[in-house]
Amino acid sequence: MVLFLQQLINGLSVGSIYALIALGYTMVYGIIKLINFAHGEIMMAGAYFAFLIAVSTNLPFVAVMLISMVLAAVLGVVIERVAYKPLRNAPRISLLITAIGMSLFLQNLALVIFRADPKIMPTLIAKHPINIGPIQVGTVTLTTLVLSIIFMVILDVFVKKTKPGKAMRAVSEDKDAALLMGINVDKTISLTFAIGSALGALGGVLYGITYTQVYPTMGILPGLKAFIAAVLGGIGLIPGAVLGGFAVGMVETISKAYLPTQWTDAIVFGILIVVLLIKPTGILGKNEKEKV
Amino acid sequence: MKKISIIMAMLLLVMAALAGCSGSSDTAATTAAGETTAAAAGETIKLGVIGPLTGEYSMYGTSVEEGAKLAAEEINAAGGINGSMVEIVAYDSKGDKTEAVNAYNRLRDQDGIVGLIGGTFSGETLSIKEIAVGDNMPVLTPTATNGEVTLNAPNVFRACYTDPYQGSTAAVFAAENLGATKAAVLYNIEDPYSEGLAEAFNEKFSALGTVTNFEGYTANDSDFKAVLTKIAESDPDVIFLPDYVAKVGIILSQIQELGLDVVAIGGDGWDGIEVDYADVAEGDYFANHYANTDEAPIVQNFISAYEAKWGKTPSALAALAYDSTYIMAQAIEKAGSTDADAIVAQLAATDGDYVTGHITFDENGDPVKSISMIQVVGGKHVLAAKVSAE
Amino acid sequence: MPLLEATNICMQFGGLRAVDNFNLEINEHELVGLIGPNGAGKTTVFNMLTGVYIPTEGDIKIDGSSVVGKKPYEIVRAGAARTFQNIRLFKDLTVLDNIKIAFHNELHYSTLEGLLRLPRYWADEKHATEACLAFLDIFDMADYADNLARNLPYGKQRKLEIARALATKPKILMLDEPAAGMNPQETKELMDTIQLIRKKFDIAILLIEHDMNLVMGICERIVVLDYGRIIAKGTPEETKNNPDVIRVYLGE
Amino acid sequence: MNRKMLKNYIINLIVVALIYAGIKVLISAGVINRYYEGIIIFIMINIILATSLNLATGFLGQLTLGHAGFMAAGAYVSAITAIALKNSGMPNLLILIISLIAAAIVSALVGIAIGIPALRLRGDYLAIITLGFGEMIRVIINNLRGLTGGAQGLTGIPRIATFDNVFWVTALVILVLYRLTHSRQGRAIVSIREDEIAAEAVGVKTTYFKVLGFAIAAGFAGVGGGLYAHYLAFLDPKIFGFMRSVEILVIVVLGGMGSLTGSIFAAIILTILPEALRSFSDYRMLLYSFALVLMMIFRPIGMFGTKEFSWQGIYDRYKMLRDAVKRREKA
Repeated sequence: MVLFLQQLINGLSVGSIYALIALGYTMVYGIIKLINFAHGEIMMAGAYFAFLIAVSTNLPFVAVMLISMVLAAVLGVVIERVAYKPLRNAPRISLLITAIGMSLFLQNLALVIFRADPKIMPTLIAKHPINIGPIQVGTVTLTTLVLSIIFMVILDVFVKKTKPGKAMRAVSEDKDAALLMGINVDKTISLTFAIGSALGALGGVLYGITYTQVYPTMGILPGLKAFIAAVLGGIGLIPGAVLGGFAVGMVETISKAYLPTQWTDAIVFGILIVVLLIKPTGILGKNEKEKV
Repeated sequence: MKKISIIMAMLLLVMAALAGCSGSSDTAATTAAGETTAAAAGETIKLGVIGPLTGEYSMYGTSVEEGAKLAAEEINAAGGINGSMVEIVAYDSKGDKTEAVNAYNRLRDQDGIVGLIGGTFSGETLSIKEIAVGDNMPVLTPTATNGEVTLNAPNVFRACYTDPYQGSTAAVFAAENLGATKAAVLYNIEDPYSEGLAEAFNEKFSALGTVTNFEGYTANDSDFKAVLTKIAESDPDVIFLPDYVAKVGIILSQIQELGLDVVAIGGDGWDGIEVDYADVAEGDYFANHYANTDEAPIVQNFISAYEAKWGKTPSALAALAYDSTYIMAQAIEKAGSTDADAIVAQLAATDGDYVTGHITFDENGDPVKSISMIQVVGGKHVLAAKVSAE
Repeated sequence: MPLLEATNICMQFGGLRAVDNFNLEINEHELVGLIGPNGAGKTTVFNMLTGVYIPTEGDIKIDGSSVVGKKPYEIVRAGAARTFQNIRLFKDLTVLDNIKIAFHNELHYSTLEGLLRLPRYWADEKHATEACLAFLDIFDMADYADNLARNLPYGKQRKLEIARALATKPKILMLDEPAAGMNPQETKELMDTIQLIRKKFDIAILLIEHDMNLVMGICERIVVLDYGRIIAKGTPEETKNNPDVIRVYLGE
Repeated sequence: MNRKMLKNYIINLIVVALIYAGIKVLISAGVINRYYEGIIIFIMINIILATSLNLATGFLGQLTLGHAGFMAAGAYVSAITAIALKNSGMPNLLILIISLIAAAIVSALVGIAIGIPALRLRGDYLAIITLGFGEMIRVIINNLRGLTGGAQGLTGIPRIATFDNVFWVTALVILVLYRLTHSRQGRAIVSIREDEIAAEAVGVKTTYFKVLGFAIAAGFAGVGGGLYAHYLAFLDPKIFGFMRSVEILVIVVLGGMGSLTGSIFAAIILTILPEALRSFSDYRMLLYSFALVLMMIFRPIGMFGTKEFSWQGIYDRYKMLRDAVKRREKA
């Protein structure tokens, strides 16, 4: 039982990072119906920003985190403006290929600038185990979990209560109608990219600290898993991304704990395929038909 | 107008990237051809090097290239091979098999190499092997440890010991020198090196004690907390982690974070672990080709020459490439010609002391030598024992 | 036996009953109009009849056999073809290829025969090309055969879409607001086309329109839909004077 | 067969024979050494992979990100078959043919198994599922150690792919794909790309043709993989990573989605370019990705769009130009 609880905590910590990254996927998909393949690379960029700031200054963890998030938000908006906006009325397949191209571009840019060998993330959070009853939780794990939840709550309030948040929901519901209602669609889309990228960068910073390393390809796998999480929960839905993120983290941890570990990825993909076949819109998704 | 501004923005990004890297790396410029030839007196003897010089694994290929070039420079300074200068021609495989084959074909047909120091990885060496056997090209790979590399290939030799040999030696060391009775194994199923070591360790240690866990992970995994929590339950004395530094560093950090009380053992992939992970690897052991704290003059001379030329401490791969280049050059010298059969015969007869130990080849072309077990103490290598699996 | 028979079909979207107990019979060679204000559920009915939606209740029969739950392409084979409110052509293909694709089921050579270019391939393709050109000729479009569909003017695109539906050799043709977005000139041309179809092809037509005047002129029978229910049925004359219809169209 | 088509066929046949003879002569004259020959073989393998992906992505309109996975399935099946037949005394050519057929069949079956569930979903989901499949097949190969050699790789594969047989297999694949796309089945496939709902509404069995197109694409990817295995004589799962799928996709996009000849030209360019620019290899993927994004923004249809290159077309264009010049002179 203690072992199981311990594994549950492990799962929550992995899951919270996936959830943060999944939020970016889901928000972007919700608003422009694009799988932003470059999102994993934004997460990677966020981790590099944090690394660069941490080695060149003595700023505390919170400052490093916030600056990295802001920089990543700018990067996200620039990508949207440069690569995606010109294609807003192009076929979906063109947009998707652009996103893949953008993802590879950022990855290789990092490879050329920083080289392939992993950079060691400075210890921004003092690492020591904390005992909660019989269970041991690392400080990093705890920080990750708490920060993720704080930002998810902030996001939820933002989207539901503020005017720009409501505009975001309106644009994702119907772009043309939103335009007619006087909402600045371009600005709203940029805002969505900014928020999604900032959250992705937070995921990247936490990922870098948890696993001690920052490297150009670090965004691929968490990016993919987070995307699966977003689809699993119901892409386009903010609660879906959170649910999906924690679900994927749990499934992964539990399968690693009780099954041969090398099958974990196959199991996660297997679950995705099964869910898509049974309910293509994901766990929380509503069924909708293409208009004829 | 808008489109033009987009082009400009993207061009700027690319240029920034190019500028950023021209400062940080000078390898790209030197990959096209070796420039070690001091004075090309008469005919130069060209030796090929193949390895990942760019991309994700570039540090390994670059080490091999640098070790080989250092050796070539020294040989040329001492008068070359029977008066001919040696030139190292290094091509990039990018860690890709297709590229490795193209590079080999090019070395053979365009550059006319006499012998090959390579490939760097087992995979690329295996993809070249069949073609090289057909060509009867003298091949001495410094670092390809896969068992298959030298099988049924009379012209293929290697300077490093094989994966199975290293894995079982580590098992013997764990049981006999450390007195461990319970061991766990955690390895990368996607990596032939890691898998080879893990299997051999598992087999050998099962005869000497109990293997409590035999767990695999995939190359991109970075969360090991779940599996480490599982391993902690069976409370092993040692954990065998046959992977490269980057991954081992992550695992060791998580072992520390979870507070596991276990001694870690690794293979030569750990070489260089003291640079970034001295604290988490403190007290752990790994197998290596040589100890850089070894007092033997040949070792210390190599280290200082390498540091002088390349401005960094040599890795074990560099040492192996350095040795391989010497072995190949000596074989050509003794053969007295660039005839492949004569060189292969002389390679087989190799018997001498090198940086990575005393080397002779067995009937397969594998080196017969003992393994140095290194302990990480205070961020330094300490030779713990020289072990052989027999 | 009617050609098409819908009995008590309903469509429920979550809590919304978009179509409620809809009944319709169409006999051979009949031209029926389905009218109603925007949002009355006309297109939903259409989508049920053509297999895009599966009705939550009720039965649809074509030529006496039920087609509920069948895929759209199976319903095409059963003899019902349609056009779309927002024209859906294969835009980057030629006019001829658009027709040829609809002619698909008239060609019988297998994949292997096609790959080996056996005699049946040549015979079928030759027949298809000739038949499709002849078909285009009926609609005065043979001259456009090699043009890309996207390059046709709007009216011609609509015509091509109708021709393409007819190329599947249907027993009943369903037109979804064919006059939508057309100027009076184009609308008139459309009327001529519909008359032409009635003359040259022995088929029934179901026409959706929200513009009542347009339907009145050509339809034999009219069904009026509002809020998913049928509020009136009968000849144009009868429906025109039906108080419910007047209320719906003119407001109270 | 009308005369224009016949003429085109004959021209193409002569061109193919000329290319073959030309390369053969250059090889025997020593102008093309084995280094160049190796590159030519890789070009042809890339042509097979790109044209087959083009069928799925360009003609059928379904973005596939796991083409390397089908290639892997074919490569392993072909290699294992050939290893089993190695000592049977059969001539090499026969072994190659049997292995490649086995590879094509198994890869196509894998394609069907993936396609039936995945093709029911919308386009972007297909991309993700095929991506996932491409990753999964590597995990599976790694775990089927007894059969595939796992991460250690598969050795002992007979090296029986030569310039001659790779050339003719490539020609055959192109011929089959060309004929397929110019038949009723091909039209049905293209109609799905153009408008799936309309295709269904004119009686095209969309699910069937989607799976058909997908299976044929997978089958030919398997053939490409098989040739790769028989040229390299060594396989390991890392060869078939996501980057391989992307490289093939870049070829297709550059050449033009829906143009077989476009894929052929792009495969030639993108195989030679990195060899010619060896010293820039650090920047290769950077430039590739850059080119991909630029292509999508400025010329999303690629070099050829959906058009095919033809000698007749060049001649027609020349004639048009000549007539125009003549008319001008007269005026």
